Amino acid sequence: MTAMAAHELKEYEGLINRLSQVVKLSDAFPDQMSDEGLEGILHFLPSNLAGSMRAFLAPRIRDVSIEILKTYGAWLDSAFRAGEEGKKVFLIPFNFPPEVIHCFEGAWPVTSEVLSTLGVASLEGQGERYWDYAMGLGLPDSACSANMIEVGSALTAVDFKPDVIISDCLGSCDINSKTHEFLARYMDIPLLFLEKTVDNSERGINQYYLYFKTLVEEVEEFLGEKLDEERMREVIGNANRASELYWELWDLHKYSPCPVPNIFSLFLYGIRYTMWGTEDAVKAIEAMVDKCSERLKKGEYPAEMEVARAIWSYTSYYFDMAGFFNWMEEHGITHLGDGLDLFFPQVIDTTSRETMIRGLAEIARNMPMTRQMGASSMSVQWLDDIIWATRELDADCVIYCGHHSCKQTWSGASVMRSELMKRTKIPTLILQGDSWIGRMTPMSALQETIEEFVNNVVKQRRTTVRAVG
Amino acid sequence: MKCLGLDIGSLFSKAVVMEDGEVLSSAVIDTTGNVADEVDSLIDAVLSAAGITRDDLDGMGVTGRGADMVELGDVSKDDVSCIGKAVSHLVPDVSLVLDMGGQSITSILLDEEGDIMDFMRNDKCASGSGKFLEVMGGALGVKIAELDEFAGRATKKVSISSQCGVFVESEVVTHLNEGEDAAAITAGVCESVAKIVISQALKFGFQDDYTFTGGVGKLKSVTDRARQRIRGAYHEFPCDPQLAGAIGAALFAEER
Amino acid sequence: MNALQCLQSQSTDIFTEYVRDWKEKGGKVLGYACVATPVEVIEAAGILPYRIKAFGHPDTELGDAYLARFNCRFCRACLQLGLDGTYDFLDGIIETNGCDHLRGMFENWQHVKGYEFFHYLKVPHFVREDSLDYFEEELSLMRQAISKYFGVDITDEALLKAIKTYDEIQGKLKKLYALREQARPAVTGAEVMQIICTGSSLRGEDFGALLTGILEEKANASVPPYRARLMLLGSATDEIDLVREMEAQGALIATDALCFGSRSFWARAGGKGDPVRLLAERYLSHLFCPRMFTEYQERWDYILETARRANVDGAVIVYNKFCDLHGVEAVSQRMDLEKNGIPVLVLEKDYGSQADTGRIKTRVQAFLERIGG
Amino acid sequence: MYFAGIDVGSLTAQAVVINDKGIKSFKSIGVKPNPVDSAQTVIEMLLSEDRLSWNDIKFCVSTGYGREQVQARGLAQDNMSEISCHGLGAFWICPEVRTVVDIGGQDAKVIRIGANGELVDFVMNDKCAAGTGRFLEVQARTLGLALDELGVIALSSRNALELSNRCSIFCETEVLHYLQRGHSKADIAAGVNRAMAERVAALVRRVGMENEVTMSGGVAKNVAVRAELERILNIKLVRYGVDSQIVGALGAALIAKRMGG
Repeated sequence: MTAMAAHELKEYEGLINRLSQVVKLSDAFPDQMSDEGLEGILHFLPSNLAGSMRAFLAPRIRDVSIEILKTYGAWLDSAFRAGEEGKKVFLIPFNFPPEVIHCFEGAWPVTSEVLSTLGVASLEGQGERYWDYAMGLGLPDSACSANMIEVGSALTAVDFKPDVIISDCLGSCDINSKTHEFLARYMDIPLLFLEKTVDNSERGINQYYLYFKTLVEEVEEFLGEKLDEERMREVIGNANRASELYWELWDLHKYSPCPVPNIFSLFLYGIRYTMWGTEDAVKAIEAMVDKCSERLKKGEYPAEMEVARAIWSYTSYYFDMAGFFNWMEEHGITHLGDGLDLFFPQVIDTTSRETMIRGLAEIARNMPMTRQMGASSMSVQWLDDIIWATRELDADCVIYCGHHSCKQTWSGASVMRSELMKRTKIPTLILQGDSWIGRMTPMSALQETIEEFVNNVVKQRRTTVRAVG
Repeated sequence: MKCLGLDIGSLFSKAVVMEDGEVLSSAVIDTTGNVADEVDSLIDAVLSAAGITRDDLDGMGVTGRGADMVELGDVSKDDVSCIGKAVSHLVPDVSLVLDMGGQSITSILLDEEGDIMDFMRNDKCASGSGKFLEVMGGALGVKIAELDEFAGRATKKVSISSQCGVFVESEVVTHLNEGEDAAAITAGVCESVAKIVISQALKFGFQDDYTFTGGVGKLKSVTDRARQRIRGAYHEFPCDPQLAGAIGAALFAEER
Repeated sequence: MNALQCLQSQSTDIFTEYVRDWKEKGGKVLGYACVATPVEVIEAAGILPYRIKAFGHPDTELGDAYLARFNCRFCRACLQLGLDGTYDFLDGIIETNGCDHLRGMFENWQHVKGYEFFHYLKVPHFVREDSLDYFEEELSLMRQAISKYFGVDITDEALLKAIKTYDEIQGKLKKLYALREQARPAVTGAEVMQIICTGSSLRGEDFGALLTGILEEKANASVPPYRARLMLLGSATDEIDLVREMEAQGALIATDALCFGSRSFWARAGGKGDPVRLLAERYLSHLFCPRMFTEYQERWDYILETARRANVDGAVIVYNKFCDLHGVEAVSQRMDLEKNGIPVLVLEKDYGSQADTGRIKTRVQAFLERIGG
Repeated sequence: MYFAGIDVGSLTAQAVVINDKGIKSFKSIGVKPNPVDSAQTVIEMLLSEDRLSWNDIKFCVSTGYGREQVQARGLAQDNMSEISCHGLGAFWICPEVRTVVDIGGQDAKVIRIGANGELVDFVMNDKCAAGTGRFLEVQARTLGLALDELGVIALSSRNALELSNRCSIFCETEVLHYLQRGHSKADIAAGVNRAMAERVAALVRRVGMENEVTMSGGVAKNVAVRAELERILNIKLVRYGVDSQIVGALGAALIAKRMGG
């Protein structure tokens, strides 16, 4: 590591430490808050945080958002208390099902990308400081910013240290796997891994199941704790309930105008990647479903009319929540969810330990990115899932965020785009922005292109399609 | 009916006066610091060229990146729709428009009715943009206007292989230092722009009747090289391709 | 024309004289891109195993239409040659999940060209009993697929013969590296890269024969005076010109840890028993590639051993822009090499681009000045 | 007995003549299309000003972009990379220096030197949005300012504008865009200088920094870039007693002395 990293960087607080302070804020919020009361609080917050809070706490979703924020708060808080409660903290990527960790008495999950995202949303200077330091270590600027923010924080700042890493991107994402190999070495903590056989044949699936079982055994060994069938049943029971709610929410997306607020896409997978399998998660998603049903009844929609129904084929942008989710909504552009919502939750058979492990393996195999980028053919599987979603939700356009470092999706984007047009006549907008670093392409520029696309291509299409019936 | 179309781009501002779909007059100036005043004189210029006054105008349409900087016109449209409009009006057979502007290369897909089906813009990387050519011209001591004629003098091929504008410039400087012929380097730069246009055209997965618009679309040293490699029937844009946006804006004004 | 000249004469053609003759004699050619592909299986089928290369090809406009500018330019250049017809002589392709860029390259290549024979060899990212078993099955499937499509019976005898052929090649290449790494080197880095690149377009039996000739010719040769002995390591590069340029500046690339270099053969020997299992173990266990996510220590030991053996004054880590695997690996390698007193120059460069040459020259010259060459 | 160093960059060319007592004289000119002409012109202008002839120069070393051609044409007996030369030059001027930030026309370098002025490590910009002298030159022209004004005027700015575009070519259009929207030249210039400093700071982080730190090359004259860099890295840049532009040529002359003396 450079002289720089050693003497300068350690003075800074790391991502997790700073975040745990921020999320505690949500406890300070009264459940019913007047706009004045809110502005009063925001006034005292640093600008980046205030901006995100404005997005989260827009009156139409405020009560749900507070519920969600409190859930995140509980999640991070438990990570901090894990030590004194004799629990081990697992650092997992977003595409590893946290309920597997929740099934263990002595373990708690902390999720890389969720931390980066919360950091970008709520910390002053967003994640850029950490990104800069990662670059300072000589890491490539073409690497995923979500991962680089994580590395920059972990290696150059004073921060909370997990006990073990699970790497779950072998086969579906090089940079994520490489980042965690790198992290494990420099944080000097064990690395457990789960390979996605890039093989959808029965043989490939069985092999994946074998790998998954081995991982579970390794976790049991690391914790000195055997999976307890009763505890599993309880956790998976919560997960199953959450899965049912997921599909209720999914169906609510089908109405036009869409009663599901744009930002719920983020809320949903934020919960999915952290608390899935806990009662808190069930409560949080229930609150989302209730809110949407209520909006459906009242026929509430933030804009005069719904002008576009967009599926975001991969990630969204997280460096300006208000400028992204809320802005689109207020312009009648519905965000029907993005690639990270496509995790196809299934109800797991809780008959026996065996059925539950098999069920968890199936869940893991269908997590976002794992399922698409880890398939026999990345572009084909990705395309199939997106086509399916566009039909299910009656989308009239697809938008690809073009997250700079995402080499797998970038190499499938042109096939996706042309095949989607050929088979469904649905147009794709390919943007070029970084999901976590605003500096790459500012939100204003992205908004400009989105409007151009909606006005020229989508509106046009909607009228003709409606005309045809 | 007489309408004026205004296109305030990142490098140039263009204006046309049209009567019933025919271009009466046109004018082009550099876009620099003081847009409001420039546009005024631009409008005067194009009106006097058409031999009419502002009172004779039945409408005015405005487009381009700088459109929001002038409180002018009855219609304001983004440049994609204006370019699409102009092409479907002047070259109705065309289904693929390759617009090469100051800031970006945009490919626009038109359906049988000439409505925009789809478009793709490459505006993240400077390579291939008018701005890029201007900067390279600076390094080579050639103005954009003279680029064509200068590249034509090339007797040998110098290939430019960097894909980042910043490095292309240092590549150009290196070639110059090694005593390469500036004309040959210029030709190489045009070739590199042509290649970007080719990939942009191929991105739509099919090639059909197409045309070039935008300032760079004027440069034969770029378009000829691109045409050799793009299958499908080429249709020449019947007037100065740089005016496409302004023409579209005028047509929109006419519609109202 | 002697053996080396004969290699050099065609070392940067894709469709070489040799391949042309082979095709005219009715021979089949199978393309592959990654050193994780056991060429022995292809050789045993009587087919020419051809490693896909681009030799620094500068054009990518066809590749760019499918892959993005954020994808590795080596992959875009190979795709270019695939789409512009240069690779039409291939009778089929073996895809591997070497890295995300490579997967993208193959998928787009197949999407446009639609080869009749396009087999996906899936390579695990770690070495363990269960992943070895899986890879062994993968090799059997590849063996079946080839024999089925090309209607040839790949017997164990044929496989063992092919393995023997490549063992001999390995032995000769190690002799060549000895000539290269010795105190008074007999071959330059550019020559070795040329030999290995061209060898990857030949039938094993013919490559072996050529190597014998080269070793005789080079036995008592010596290289021109140089300023410093360097080791070259990093991502897939077949840019012989890059190495030539460096050596023209007085750097002798005395050894390498490249996959168009020593990594393609070094540790692949020994073991016995069922040929397929043998190949599975040889290939998966010694890839020395950063795409193996748990083997850093093994890779590092290999690099240090190579550096010490060749007694180098410094190391150059070269990788293509947008290469995630080597981009991250380079940070660890740099720190560890310098910890061991070996100065490092990291060259993150645009593949096949002449644009960087001026800047690369400056950096290499400064590096030579730094290490007192 | 005299020794000379010639540094031909992409924007300017310098020559320095030294003797045992130190720097005798130096000269800087804008480059000619061909590096050999630039070298010839600058050195011969300098010689005639000093009433010296080629015979008085015992040894001459060339550096910079055109270093090889210059030597090939016999104007220099040897050539050295600008990286080593900047290190040596900076060290000679101020022996406490361990880190040299050199921003040339076409590239930016950060050079670490040891206790004897030897080259320890270095890094050169290899990213798309490179912070180079050329970048500032282009933006200054867009703002209608001279290079040195660009720094001075920025000091009066209270809110530097954020140049969001990472591509230095497109930055010019962004600058134009701000101008058209009536932002003050001071605020825009401040934004340009900050963007520049951020990019250089990233380079410094990559190679690691050791005090003292100096800046050479034309951009070192830009007070605002210096100030921004000091703020971002939280350091104090050491100032040279001499024109920061000649450091490379000076280094070359010192090597000439070592080789020929």
